[in-house]
Amino acid sequence: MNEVVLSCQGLAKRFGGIVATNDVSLELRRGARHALIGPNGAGKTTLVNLLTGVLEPTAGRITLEGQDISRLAPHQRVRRGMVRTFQINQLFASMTPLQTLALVVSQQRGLGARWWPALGRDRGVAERAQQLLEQFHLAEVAHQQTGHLAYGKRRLLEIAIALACEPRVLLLDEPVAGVPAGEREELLQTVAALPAEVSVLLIEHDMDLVFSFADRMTVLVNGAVLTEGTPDEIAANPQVKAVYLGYENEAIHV
Amino acid sequence: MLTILFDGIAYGMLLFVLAVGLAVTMGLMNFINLAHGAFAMVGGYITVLLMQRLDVPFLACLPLAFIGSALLGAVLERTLYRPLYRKPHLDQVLFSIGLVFMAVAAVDYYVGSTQQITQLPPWLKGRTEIGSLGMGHYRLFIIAVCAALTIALQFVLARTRFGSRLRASVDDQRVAAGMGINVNLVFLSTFAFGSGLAGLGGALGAEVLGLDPSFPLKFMIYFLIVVAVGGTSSITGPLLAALLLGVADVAGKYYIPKMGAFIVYSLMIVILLWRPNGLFVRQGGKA
Amino acid sequence: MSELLRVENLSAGYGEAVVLHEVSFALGQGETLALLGRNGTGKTTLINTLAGATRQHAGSIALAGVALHRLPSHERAQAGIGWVPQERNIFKSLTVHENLTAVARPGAWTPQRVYEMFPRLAERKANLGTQLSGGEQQMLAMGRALVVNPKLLLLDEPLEGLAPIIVSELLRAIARITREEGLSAIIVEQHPLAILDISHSAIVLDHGTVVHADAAQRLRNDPALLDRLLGVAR
Amino acid sequence: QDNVFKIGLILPMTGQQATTGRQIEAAARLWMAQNGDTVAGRKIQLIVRDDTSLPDQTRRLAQELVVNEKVNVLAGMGITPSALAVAPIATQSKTPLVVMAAATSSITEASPYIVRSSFTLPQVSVAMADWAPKNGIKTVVTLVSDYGPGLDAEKYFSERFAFNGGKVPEKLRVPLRNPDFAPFLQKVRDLKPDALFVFVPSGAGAAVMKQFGERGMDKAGIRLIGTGDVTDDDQLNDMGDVALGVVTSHHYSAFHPSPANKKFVAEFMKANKNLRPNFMAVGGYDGMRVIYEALKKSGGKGGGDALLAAMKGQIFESPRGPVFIDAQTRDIVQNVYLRKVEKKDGQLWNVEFDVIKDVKDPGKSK
Amino acid sequence: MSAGGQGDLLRASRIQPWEPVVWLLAFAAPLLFPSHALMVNEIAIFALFAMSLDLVLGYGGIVSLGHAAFFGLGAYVSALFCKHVNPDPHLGLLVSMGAAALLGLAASFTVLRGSDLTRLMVTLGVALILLELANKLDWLTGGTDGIQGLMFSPVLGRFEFDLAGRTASYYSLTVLLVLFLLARRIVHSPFGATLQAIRDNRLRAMAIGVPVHARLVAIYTVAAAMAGAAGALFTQTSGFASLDVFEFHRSADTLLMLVIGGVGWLYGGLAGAVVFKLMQDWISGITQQYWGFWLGLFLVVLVLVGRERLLKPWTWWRKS
Ligand SMILES: Nc1ncnc2c1ncn2[C@@H]1O[C@H](COP(=O)(O)OP(=O)(O)OP(=O)(O)O)[C@@H](O)[C@H]1O
Ligand SMILES: Nc1ncnc2c1ncn2[C@@H]1O[C@H](COP(=O)(O)OP(=O)(O)OP(=O)(O)O)[C@@H](O)[C@H]1O
Ligand SMILES: [Mg+2]
Ligand SMILES: [Mg+2]
Repeated sequence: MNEVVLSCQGLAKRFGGIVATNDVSLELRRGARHALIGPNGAGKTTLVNLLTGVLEPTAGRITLEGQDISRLAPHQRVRRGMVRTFQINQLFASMTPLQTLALVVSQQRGLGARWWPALGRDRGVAERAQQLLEQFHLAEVAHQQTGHLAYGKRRLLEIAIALACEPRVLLLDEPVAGVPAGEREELLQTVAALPAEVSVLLIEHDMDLVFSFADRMTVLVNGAVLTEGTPDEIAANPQVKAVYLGYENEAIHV
Repeated sequence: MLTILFDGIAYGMLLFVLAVGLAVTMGLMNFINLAHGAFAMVGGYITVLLMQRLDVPFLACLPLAFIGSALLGAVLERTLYRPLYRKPHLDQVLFSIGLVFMAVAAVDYYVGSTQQITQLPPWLKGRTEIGSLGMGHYRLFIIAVCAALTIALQFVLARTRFGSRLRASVDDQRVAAGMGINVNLVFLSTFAFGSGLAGLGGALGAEVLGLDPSFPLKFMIYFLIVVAVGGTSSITGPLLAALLLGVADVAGKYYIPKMGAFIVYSLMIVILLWRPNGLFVRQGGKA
Repeated sequence: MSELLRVENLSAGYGEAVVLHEVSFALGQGETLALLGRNGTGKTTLINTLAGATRQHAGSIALAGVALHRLPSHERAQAGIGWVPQERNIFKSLTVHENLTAVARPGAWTPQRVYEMFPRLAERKANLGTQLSGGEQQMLAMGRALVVNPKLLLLDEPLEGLAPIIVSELLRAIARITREEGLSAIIVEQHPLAILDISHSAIVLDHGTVVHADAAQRLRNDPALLDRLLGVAR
Repeated sequence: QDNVFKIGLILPMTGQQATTGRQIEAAARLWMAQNGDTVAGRKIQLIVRDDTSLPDQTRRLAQELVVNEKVNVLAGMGITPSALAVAPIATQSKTPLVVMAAATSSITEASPYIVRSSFTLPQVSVAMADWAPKNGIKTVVTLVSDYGPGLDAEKYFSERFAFNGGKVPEKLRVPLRNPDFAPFLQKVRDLKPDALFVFVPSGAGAAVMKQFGERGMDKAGIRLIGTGDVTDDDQLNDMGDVALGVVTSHHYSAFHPSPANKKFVAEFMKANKNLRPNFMAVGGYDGMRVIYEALKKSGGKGGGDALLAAMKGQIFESPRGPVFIDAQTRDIVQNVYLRKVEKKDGQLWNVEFDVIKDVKDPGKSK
Repeated sequence: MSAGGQGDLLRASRIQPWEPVVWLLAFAAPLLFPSHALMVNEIAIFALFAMSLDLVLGYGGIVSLGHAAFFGLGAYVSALFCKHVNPDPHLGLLVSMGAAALLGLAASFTVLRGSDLTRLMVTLGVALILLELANKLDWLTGGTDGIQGLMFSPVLGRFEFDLAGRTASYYSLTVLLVLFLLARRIVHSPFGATLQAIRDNRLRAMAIGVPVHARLVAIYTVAAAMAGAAGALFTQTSGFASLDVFEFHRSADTLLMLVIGGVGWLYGGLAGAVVFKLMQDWISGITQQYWGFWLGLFLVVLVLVGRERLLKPWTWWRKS
């Protein structure tokens, strides 16, 4: 159960003179609940973009389930089971949530290139889409255009799409930003409750959530890995405190 | 050889002045104004009619052409264009093409459909030969005027905040206003200035390109090529694109007259496949 | 402490819909006001209305004696409003530096001083707005509001997406700015405890009306009340 | 209703060829004003349609005119492809088609129902090719617009010129929508021929002449010759002094010194706000005469074949001089004049100084 | 519950009651207005052309000002096929579609990258280069005179192309209907949904595993084939092909028609073709010289007032 599913070696990305990712090597094990934290601009989002193929690395190799995927196009990586969410919502504004999910499910089931039967003719697809809508509290807005939904609902749809792809590796980039405090925990519980063989990488600045979710953490600073360890180790690491967590309980008063 | 280069540069410069307003409205304001050529035509007709009917000297016509087109641009911006900034691009295309149709028919109605012919003042008619380089005085004049304009424009956009305020307004009107930028004024003046430049280009170009009511349609493609190839993020892009286009067109016709239009279009396609966002893109991140 | 802002019977919304109903409050110079409330209760709408980005139906806003509600949005900024919108709205085709210079007005806050406050931005001076990380955009939005050299800062969830260490630094900076430079601020935040610490007073919105107005410290020290007003008081 | 005789006149009224349409329509209306709208007891009705120079539009309009309006004669045709597209309809419906403008040689061969009242480019180019070598021009570069009539002009001029012992070192073709003649003219200047032979559609001629002058080509000893399209009467006055002395060959000049022409020009200008008629107008004017005469001759019956028969072989005095509709080719036979632009009473005119009589279309004489 | 989801999903693809009515009217038109059969034919051809542009623009999200390339190729291929190989119109139609599809496939690789403006210009350039080619290869294409006087054999071996245009109009309407039904199936299939996804958000489409480039290539090719069919109909019902089939204004007019009718619902191209052609015919019948002005005014008003509101005059005085 504990073999490495996703790993990268010596991954680097430069934008002109800026080194956004600097020689990052990372391993994600099967079933992991792994958190990636680090200061703003440390390169977390960039790393996810590299792993999923949205950006092309300046150097380095990416391996998914034993195969080198460094050269694959983004959609090919998705077909191999690696799925992500976006820090800033990326949705299909002119579709309804129902259509969106039906599309994702049929694409996931390899029906996306079919020209003939109408979308939704396949019973299984429609059922699965409906099921996802209910699971993510989207049933009552299923027929509204996505572009007109409230922010929170859109955030939920963003995550529902990722899960509809039935990932074996899931990369979440600040999934609960903008979600009301009360709903955040529930949302992460849905993620945590994914089948045990699904591996999850979570980026998040809300430390309460991160520490309750993760069983392993990597800290990224200035594009490079600062340290890696269990949540307790990280919480106790003075370097991490200095560059990221800050010293708590230091009163700031007027 | 040198003469061909000279003619090409003059032609390119002219295209630049004609198209730069479009580069600004399209590139910066993100508004597809296919009626741009109509403003150029207005400038051309102002000049021709003033010269023919009122005997106004050519040099005095040029600023009048600029002012006339700019005023027209300002009035139309205020009344018709403003609500369209927020509409989809295709609606803008439909709207501005509609304006072109109207302009074409209106000019035809009031002035007639024949080619307008102007008589330049004698000092612009001559020609100077220096070795193998022959320079028509009028083309020399065009180059001088256009170069001066380019420098002035570059100065306004690079040395003042106007350029970035304009871009900010385009990116997000609501927030730009919230940060203290008078969005309406910025748009109005940009649009009027772009139209004015087009009018000036039309006035300068009537002699070389000819002037009849189909002008806005005939040259629309050339303007679009300049903007597409030059990219829309700076003045230098369209300038170089226009010069490239002008020289390639003239040289192509001189050296391989049989190839006709192939050269310009092939060149454009190759450049755009190679640099899909034009020769010059705003990149940032190089510091 | 002299009064800077007075809002009376303010009603506003989007199109025909009225979201805010008869909101009134006042704020002194150099003071910080915490604006609290559940999701969708109208906090952003109130902020945007002060900035002139919504449709105002009734009421008045006076900033240092100027009748703000009569002015169009861009003149309000000139009259002393600095705005950090909830969605940041960085100008995407401008570089970081241009984002600052395009809106800068003469005063104590210069782009240079913003870079000193957020060294990260100085390193990214030439990046376009879209080439920033989420947190960097948040910093830039803050800096952009400051270089307008306002009398009143409107901060709509300024801490979202920022690393914990930056959050505490920023809070400290806000406290310092208000104290030392006499700037006033209105801060919206989902997590009330952090900002109540640096605020003088607080108002709580519900369904577009003010349901509670109090000194910040009193609210800070009364978890039960907070819980009742905000639902989840962490 | 049956008494009405309908003429379907399809012309480009908008777009780049618009002046062609305007001239012809004005001339046709002038003819009707002068000669009444009743012929052999039938009321003449003129139905004008705009085809914007698109052959598919010309064809549909022709089809509709034939089927719905039941026109007795089709007429007009601004450009060659339009005429060719309509030809099968003329044949199929047995409706005479009077071509009033399009000037490619081959048009009359496309249908036995086509009669032409304008001219052909070979006709006028050959005349120039005969005149030039006799007047000290040994080498000529040709510059033509790259479309049917231009190619005709190029072909017939250069073949005849070579036959007459001249040399054509280069044949240049300018795209029809060419904005700038500079590079072509520069090429000519560098080749230094004795003369430049130009054919461009009416309208573009002014630009050629101006740039010809501006480039100092006359001073370099190059003469400008061409077909009359270049010094189109319609625009000649606006062209200014650059046009002075240009020698062209054509079948019509508004300055043609005949009483018939003086009357035509005067009345045309009176009816059209002082617009000077050009060779397009005369094509339309004579085309109407051909139709009127045919209707008279066929006794007002107006069947297609009868009309056609009555059109063939007509001989009459046109404003351009004596003309003859060749019964065999259905093409016009006419005098071609050599003219020079001169200033008379402060106005520029194409003044005729030589004539080649009864020129048949050389495209068919082989 | 899940049945509900399925029903809702299928609702969009279900045939609406008004649709058969529209088509019945279209097919009745040549009988009801026999004198306008030619107009019906022309409208059907341009409706097909505009519909194929809708597949590219409305569904593929690719702006094109060079769609005439495929229309023109179809026109010339069917002309050449008739002249040199076989006068049968049906075969000619298929061959033209095949040729246009091949060109579409080749050209599709030029429209995958770049901004809207870039694509606009690249497509335009391709069409203009074809225009030049057709002009220069005059031994094959007849140069500026075009290919004239083609005689096609009767449709279905029985119906001659008549002067009144009845056969032509039914032939074109039938081809339009068949290809329309095909297009309708395509856009409502999962394939069509992925296209919509790509148009809405390319990045996200990739992130759910959609091969973006392959999809765009596919739709561009299909649309090219349909434009080729329109070009073939054009030649076959008029008996000639000339250079102007490649001209810029063909592409531009088609774009106008499509935008007038509304992009992205297939009927947009159809409605636009009807409105545009009828207006042009009507106004130019009244004023031959200045109809452009009124057409332009119509476009301006259409945009300023808005498509929906123009159809509902009672909303004009209300605030938007
Ligand atoms: N396209 C780009 N061009 C130049 N620099 C970029 C680009 N994209 C990102 N960067 C820079 O790379 C660095 C890493 O950005 P990234 O978005 O990965 O940060 P992050 O760790 O996700 O931060 P945050 O927590 O604020 O979201 C940032 O400093 C950013 O400015
Ligand atoms: N652009 C808009 N058009 C119409 N209604 C809107 C708009 N923006 C917000 N609303 C509505 O106004 C109400 C108040 O929204 P507002 O954004 O002010 O809430 P908020 O308190 O800032 O919530 P949050 O904590 O989610 O930011 C909500 O019911 C929302 O649906
Ligand atoms: Mg990030
Ligand atoms: Mg809010």
